[in-house]
Amino acid sequence: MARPVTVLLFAGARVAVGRAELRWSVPAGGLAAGELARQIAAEYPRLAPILRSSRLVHNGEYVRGPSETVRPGDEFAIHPPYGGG
Amino acid sequence: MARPVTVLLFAGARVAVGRAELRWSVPAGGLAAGELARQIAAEYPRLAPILRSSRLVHNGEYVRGPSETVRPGDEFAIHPPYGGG
Amino acid sequence: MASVRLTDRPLSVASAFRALEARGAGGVTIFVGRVRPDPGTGGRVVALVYEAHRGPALARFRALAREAERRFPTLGLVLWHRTGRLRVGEISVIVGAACAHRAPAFATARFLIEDLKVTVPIWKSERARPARRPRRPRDRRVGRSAG
Amino acid sequence: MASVRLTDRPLSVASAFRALEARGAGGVTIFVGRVRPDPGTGGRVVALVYEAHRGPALARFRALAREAERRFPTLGLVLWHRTGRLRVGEISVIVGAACAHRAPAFATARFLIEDLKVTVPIWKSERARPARRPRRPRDRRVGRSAG
Repeated sequence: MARPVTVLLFAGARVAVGRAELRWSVPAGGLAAGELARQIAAEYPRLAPILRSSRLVHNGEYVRGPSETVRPGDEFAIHPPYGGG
Repeated sequence: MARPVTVLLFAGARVAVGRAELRWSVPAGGLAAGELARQIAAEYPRLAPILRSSRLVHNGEYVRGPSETVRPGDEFAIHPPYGGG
Repeated sequence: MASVRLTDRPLSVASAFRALEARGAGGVTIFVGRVRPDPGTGGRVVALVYEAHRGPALARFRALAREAERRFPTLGLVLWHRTGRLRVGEISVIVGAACAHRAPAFATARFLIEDLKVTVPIWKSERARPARRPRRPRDRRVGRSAG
Repeated sequence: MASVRLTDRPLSVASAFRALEARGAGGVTIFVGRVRPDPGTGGRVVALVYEAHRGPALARFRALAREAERRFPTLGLVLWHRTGRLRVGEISVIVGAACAHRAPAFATARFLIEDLKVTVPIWKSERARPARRPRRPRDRRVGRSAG
């Protein structure tokens, strides 16, 4: 069986989901980043409004487009607007 | 005999005179600040060009005009342009 | 030379200054961010919790340092941020720049903190003391033996 | 609250930061000036001697602090300057401002150092290692010891 994707949730996304990290199963051939985000928001509806102002990060790099393929074992993160300092 | 004026010399003025401090005799009734500066420059000619870009200080305050009276026992200072920092 | 750091341990201004030592550095500007007791939504802030996406945050720190070095004549840089729970008054961030002269030292430090706040994956959330006491009657049961 | 200091003892950045501690100070900017090894007229600088007219210098520091407090929303200020002979790399000046936010902290620190350089009766003179050997015997008289 394929390894899941590790989904990291920060700030408002973490609060909306209630967890800092999820394991998400994807097909062996991977899943488009946009579709993965949609699936997570369908499971956690409070995440939907936060996703609209967030950036998606795939293996530490910003996702270049919603069709970018996320594969089993990858790391996927949701970055709401930053607020360090 | 009246106490002299203490004349403090800084930076280029100190170098021109060769000393950091002078005692300068003035009449018991005092002397105009401009005249005092002229007398010192007459004695130390290398001071003259420095005086033109310097501010005169009398008892810790900038001299308001050349006719301000400097009295025996007062402190008189020559401030070339500042360069701290 | 840039020093980047993301740590849950306290940050020290003296250490940051030492990290900025460079021969020829006539001007060093350091900016320190501290937790303020501002009224938050839930009352007075008693602490902030900073979380970071560590790998991307450090990568962005390094990219930001390279960008500052391209833009300004720097001799040393510091980009340090703390994570975890910080009480009011504790230092959350230190950025600093060492340059030959003061103008670029100020410009570089300002550039670092402005950019850091909007491009580095770090977030803060408030931990507040409630603004008012709860209105519910307290349990005044009589006769309860104390202790 | 402003801390002003004119001293022939070494200046410490850590002490300056402690002097800027203030509840509510979310942003602290510190500028540190150090002796640079620039080529001077007489060769490579190995030291600078700072002299000051002590009373008027301290009076101007205090007036400058009041002016900064009028112009900016400050919670703490530092204006420290060292006098006497300083070797390359030593700290000659520290100015700093603590404010609620970063923008005024930067603006205040910049205002302090720009004004200090032109309005405070402090002067520096270079002590250089001669680029070439002197052609005639030098006058070795030591400068005024600053107070």
